[in-house]
Amino acid sequence: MLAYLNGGMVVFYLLSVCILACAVLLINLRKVIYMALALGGIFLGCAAVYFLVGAEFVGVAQLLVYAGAITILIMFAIMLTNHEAMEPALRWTWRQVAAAAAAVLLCAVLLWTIRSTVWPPSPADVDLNQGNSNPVAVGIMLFRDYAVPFELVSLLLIVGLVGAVILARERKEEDE
Amino acid sequence: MVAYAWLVPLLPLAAYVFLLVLGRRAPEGVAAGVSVVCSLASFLVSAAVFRAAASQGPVGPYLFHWLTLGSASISFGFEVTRLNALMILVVSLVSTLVLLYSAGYMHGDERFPVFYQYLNLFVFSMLALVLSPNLLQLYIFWEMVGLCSYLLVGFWYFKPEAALAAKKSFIVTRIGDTGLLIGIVLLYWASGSFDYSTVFAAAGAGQWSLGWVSGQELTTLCALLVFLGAVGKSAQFPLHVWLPDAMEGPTPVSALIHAATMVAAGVYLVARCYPLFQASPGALATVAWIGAITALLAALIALTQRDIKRVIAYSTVSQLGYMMLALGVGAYAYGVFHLMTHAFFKALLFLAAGSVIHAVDTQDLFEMGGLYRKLPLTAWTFLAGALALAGVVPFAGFWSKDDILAAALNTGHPVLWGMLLLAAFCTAFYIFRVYFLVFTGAPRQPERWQHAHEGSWVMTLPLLVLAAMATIAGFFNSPLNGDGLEHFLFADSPQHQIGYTAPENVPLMLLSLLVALLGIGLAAAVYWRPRQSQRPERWARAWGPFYTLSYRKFYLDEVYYAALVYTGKGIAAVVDWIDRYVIDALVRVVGRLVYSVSVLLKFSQTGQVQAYSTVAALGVLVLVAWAMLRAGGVH
Amino acid sequence: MGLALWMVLVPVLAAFVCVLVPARQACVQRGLALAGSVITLLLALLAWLRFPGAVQAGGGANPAAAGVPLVSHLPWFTLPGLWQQQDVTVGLSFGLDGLSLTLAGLTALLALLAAAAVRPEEAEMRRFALWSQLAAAGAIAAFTALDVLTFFAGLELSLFAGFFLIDLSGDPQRRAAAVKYLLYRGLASVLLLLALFGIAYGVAGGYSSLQPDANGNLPGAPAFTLAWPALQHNLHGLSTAVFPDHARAVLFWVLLLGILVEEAFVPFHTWLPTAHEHTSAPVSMLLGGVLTKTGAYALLRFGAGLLPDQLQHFATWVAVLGTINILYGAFAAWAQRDWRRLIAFGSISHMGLVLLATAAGNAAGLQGAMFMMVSSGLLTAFLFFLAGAVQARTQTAELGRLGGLSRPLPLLSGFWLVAALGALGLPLTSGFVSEIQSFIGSFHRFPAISFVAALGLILSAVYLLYAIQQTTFGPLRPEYASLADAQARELWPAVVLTAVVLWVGVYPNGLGQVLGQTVQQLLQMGG
Amino acid sequence: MAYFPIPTGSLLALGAILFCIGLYGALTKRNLIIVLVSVELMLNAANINLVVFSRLGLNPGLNGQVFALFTITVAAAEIAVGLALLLAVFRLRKTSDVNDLNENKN
Repeated sequence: MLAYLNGGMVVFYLLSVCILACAVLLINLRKVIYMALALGGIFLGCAAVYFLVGAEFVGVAQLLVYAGAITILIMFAIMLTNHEAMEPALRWTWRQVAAAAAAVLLCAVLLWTIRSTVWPPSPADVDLNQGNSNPVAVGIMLFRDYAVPFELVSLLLIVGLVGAVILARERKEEDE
Repeated sequence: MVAYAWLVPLLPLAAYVFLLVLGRRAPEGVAAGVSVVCSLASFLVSAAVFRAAASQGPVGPYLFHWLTLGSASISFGFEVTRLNALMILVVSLVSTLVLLYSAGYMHGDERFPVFYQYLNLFVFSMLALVLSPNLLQLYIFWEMVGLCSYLLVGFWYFKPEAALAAKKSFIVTRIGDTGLLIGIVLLYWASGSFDYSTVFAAAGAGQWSLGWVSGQELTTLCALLVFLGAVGKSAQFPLHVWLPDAMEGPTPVSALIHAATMVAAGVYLVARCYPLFQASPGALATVAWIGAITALLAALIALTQRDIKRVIAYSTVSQLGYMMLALGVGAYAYGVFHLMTHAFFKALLFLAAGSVIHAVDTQDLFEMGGLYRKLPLTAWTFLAGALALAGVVPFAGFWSKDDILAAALNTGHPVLWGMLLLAAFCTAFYIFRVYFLVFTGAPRQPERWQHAHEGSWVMTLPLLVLAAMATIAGFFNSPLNGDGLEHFLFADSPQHQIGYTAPENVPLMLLSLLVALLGIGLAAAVYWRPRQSQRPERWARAWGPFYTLSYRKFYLDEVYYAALVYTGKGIAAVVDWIDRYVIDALVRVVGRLVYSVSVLLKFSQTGQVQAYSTVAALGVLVLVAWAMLRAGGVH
Repeated sequence: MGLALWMVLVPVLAAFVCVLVPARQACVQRGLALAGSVITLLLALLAWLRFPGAVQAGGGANPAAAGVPLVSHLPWFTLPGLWQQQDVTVGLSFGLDGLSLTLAGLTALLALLAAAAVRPEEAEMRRFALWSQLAAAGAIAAFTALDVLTFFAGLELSLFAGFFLIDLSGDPQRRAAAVKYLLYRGLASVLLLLALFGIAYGVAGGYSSLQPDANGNLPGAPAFTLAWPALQHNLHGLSTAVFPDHARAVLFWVLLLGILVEEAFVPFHTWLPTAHEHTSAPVSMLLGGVLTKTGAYALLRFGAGLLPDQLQHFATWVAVLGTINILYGAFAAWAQRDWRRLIAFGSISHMGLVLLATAAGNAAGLQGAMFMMVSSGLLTAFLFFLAGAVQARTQTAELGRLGGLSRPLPLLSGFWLVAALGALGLPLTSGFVSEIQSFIGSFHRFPAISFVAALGLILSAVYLLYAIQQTTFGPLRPEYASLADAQARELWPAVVLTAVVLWVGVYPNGLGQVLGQTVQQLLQMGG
Repeated sequence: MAYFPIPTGSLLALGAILFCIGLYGALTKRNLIIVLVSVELMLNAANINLVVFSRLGLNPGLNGQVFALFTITVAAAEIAVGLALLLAVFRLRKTSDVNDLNENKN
């Protein structure tokens, strides 16, 4: 077993433990602001995993967008609303039970499926980046094969931005 | 000339259409004039056709295609035989007279033109019925005359009795008609055609079959079903109950439809289908017995009725029974002969009664009396009709009725003969009871008597013509004429003459004449110039229950009402109840069930997205798990 | 030869134009509905004129329209590889054979007269024009469709249009009645769809226990098709190995059940009296005259046309059902105190005769059944028209509250009598021709059952004359003394209906020639 | 950077567990912000799968990574709009508890 271990795997397992720990914290913490912090941890861990599997550009994007922007945004939102908000203590209503059962069972089914599947070994000899560095390769792909979706996504972001501004704007009296 | 026989029914139809177009505002003179002229023309054509038929024998049929049924073709058209040549002559003559008479009788009625429309439609239908060359066409016009009868009985629609009587007449005859329809359909399948000749040829051969019934039984079944139609239309027992009620219609209608023509259509049907009946002794016996029972029963009822028209109506039923009996015992020619004489004298009696009603505005015999002085012409013509009905020599009824009595005895039906003789006695009694109550004695209601007066010439002329016919029509088939009618009917094939004929039997003639005179004498003893006005009442009390039984028409109406109408209404109520409280209730229960389930399900709609997503997640779980199990995992 | 297609399209176009015109222009709306129906009717008459020639020319070579004289094809969509790698094309194909042409013409006629009978104070004209034209389009499409799916599309269109029509005007309970109608006939549609697709599937060998050959084809099984002429052609003499008998029997009963619900046969009939009772007269004319004839059409077209062997096998059952309907409808009609319910039960009784005559399966019976559909449609609409006209004056259709109407309303009363006499089968009206042919047919096959059914002849006279006696005869009620009779403008639908009823009754061969073509075709199927 | 051959199953398992935790959070948490956060968590889990599968399959390539990028972008837009909505709702109702926002009380 140990023979299979290499450095990357060790790092991966440690990272996994961290991510899952943060996730469990996120679920169990009761103060909203702490939950946001736990979320930041998850995002960071995921970014590291991306680096580990060789998706550097995605990892950087994860760092910038998720760990950087979204976490901060969420904290702002918490501060702007009632930042003292607490999750109520866990009460086992039927919905809680059903949700928990759904989550656990789904997890079990997925894990069992993953386990019972023989995954092909990753073809180590294939260079996904085709000789370029990963960001360059992703860039080429984005602007060559996915140019139109890319532009559409930029449009979506603009619309999202404008929409968010309009929605969050303080309404003046005469608007109502 | 015979090829133009289609003109006979078409002329009244033209009058009908003309009046229909003119509508309800047509002047009385135009409506009556057009009708009478068309009818008279029709009569003249009929006379020509009759002459031609007498010399040439049967002609036709002339056909055109009406409907294709698979590979079979149904035709319409007309034919002239000796029998229907005679019929159209009688029908068109009586129709012309009644149409003329109505101009006076219905004068001033707000729906005068409508009355003439209906009458013309009836005359057309009746003539077309008689000229029909096949059973289906006969049935069509059979129903059409029934419709006209319905319309005319209910002509005074605002009288509840008229409305009820119209409905009753249609429904009761409809029962018989349904039997006739079934009979026609069975004959069609058995012989492959509606045409008389084909049907009779097959019936005569007797080798026919429907799979479930064949041969003699089939013949009897069909004959009885056809006879059921005749029973309904000719008001024979047990379907006679509609005819007396039909007297709610205007009196000319009673004279034309319910005495002379339409009710005789049943007799005509049996006569026309005589080969079929001859092929089945059982059916013939049934016809004879039904005829005899009807003749006696109706005569007994007529003894005590107070309504002048009802007496004559029951008399009609009774006389139709005579005709049926004649046909039933095989005396074809005598049945037809009596049909003809009866048409004249019964139309006469009704028109004369109409003249009386017109004069005194009541139909109750015991509100009349002494009218001879006011209505001498009516009295004399009525007397002619009464003598003819009673069978007094030399009036028309004597010859035909006597022929029937003789035939019944000579063909070996002494019981039937006895019944008829008794009925003949009653007939003489009741018709002279009417005569004496109406025309003799002191006026019972002087104020009515005061206003009574004879109608105008349009009313008296038909009376005179009919009185003449009632007096002389009997000679057509008397020894004085060498039994002319028989020779006319059987001229084509003397060797194949249908049914029984016999020379006159003088002792029997004397016997029946004696019976008639006895009846008249008894009536005179009781009702003629009663010294004490109470005599009729004492007479009634003396007979007690028998009187009541007769007066209440043997309670047949009540029995039918209980047996048929109540049963039918009961079933209808039960069906309606089932419909509302079983079937529809079940439907409502199913609806409620669905509704309650949906009310329960409503509570699952909490409006919380998380609750919905939880269910969705469980669903996803189930789907994924099921897919995995089906695939046995991914290998 | 796009006559059939245009007969479907013209009412749809009229409905579209109705939507575009403002609702307050009621006259324009009525004019549009009238124009749409008139054009459709003219197209039907044109087809009628061309019909004998088209029959002589014979059907086209196309198997999907075999035996149908006047055909118009328009491809609609193709389902690729639907059945054994074959593409199945569904066409907007319409064809006019005798039965289709007659019923389509009847639909156009009744839509025309119903539009003329609408009272503006009763119903919003735009909605009526829109939905009645759509209902007519759906019914015509169902009657003329050459394709099972198109038939179904037309059926559904008329179903929903009928729902909105019933809900359009009448008394406050009309919504419930409309929902009842929708639920019942929705169920019927499902059953019909199941049965028809089951038959299409079965003809292609779907229920066969035979082994497919090397190419995956069943030996002797024809290609999958949804066109009923092709199905009819393929079914003729099809081996029971390909389409087993038990599958046919099950499909037949599913089809029959669908028809029983669709056509409001006892005991699935309660939606019909309810709907008629609570909606207004013009809607009843369409509903009773046209929309309830789709079930009988399905019985003749798909029951007698596709599964004649099963129909013959279960004929006694069907005949008994028919007789039950005749008597049940008649007795129930006798017990009714409301004209509209009475007419509804009367039409149930009439349609029972259709069932009986169809079960007989001979030329007279089939032709009688078709005549009966037409006649019942005409007379039911006629009676509803009159009941509506009188109800608008007296504010009631209850027998007990009417009486003596002949005096103030002689014309309406006269027409009412004509309609009632036609409905009770008086000769020289269409009712008689239908009944006599039906009974000629049924007595050949089921003498005993027919004897019982003939009781219906008497009963129809009883309940109709009873109702007439309560309505137009008798003493006049004082509150009705000043009623105004109908003028020509209001009355012309009655004149038209009388003319048609008498035309069919006096010279039935005009209609018989056209219907006879379908009868012959159905008989060839069975024989 | 170097590529470390980490077992595919472990990576997928990480994604699956994260997804289920996110699901549980989304289904049960009452604070609207946390519900949004949980949804982000699920998206993240999906991203991990995308990146992992990027190198598997018939045509190993960068498609999966590009899709992950798109997901991140869309998620950013979603969270921005979502939080803006949240702020608007909070201003109106003074609460961010999902149960208090239920208008379908029966």
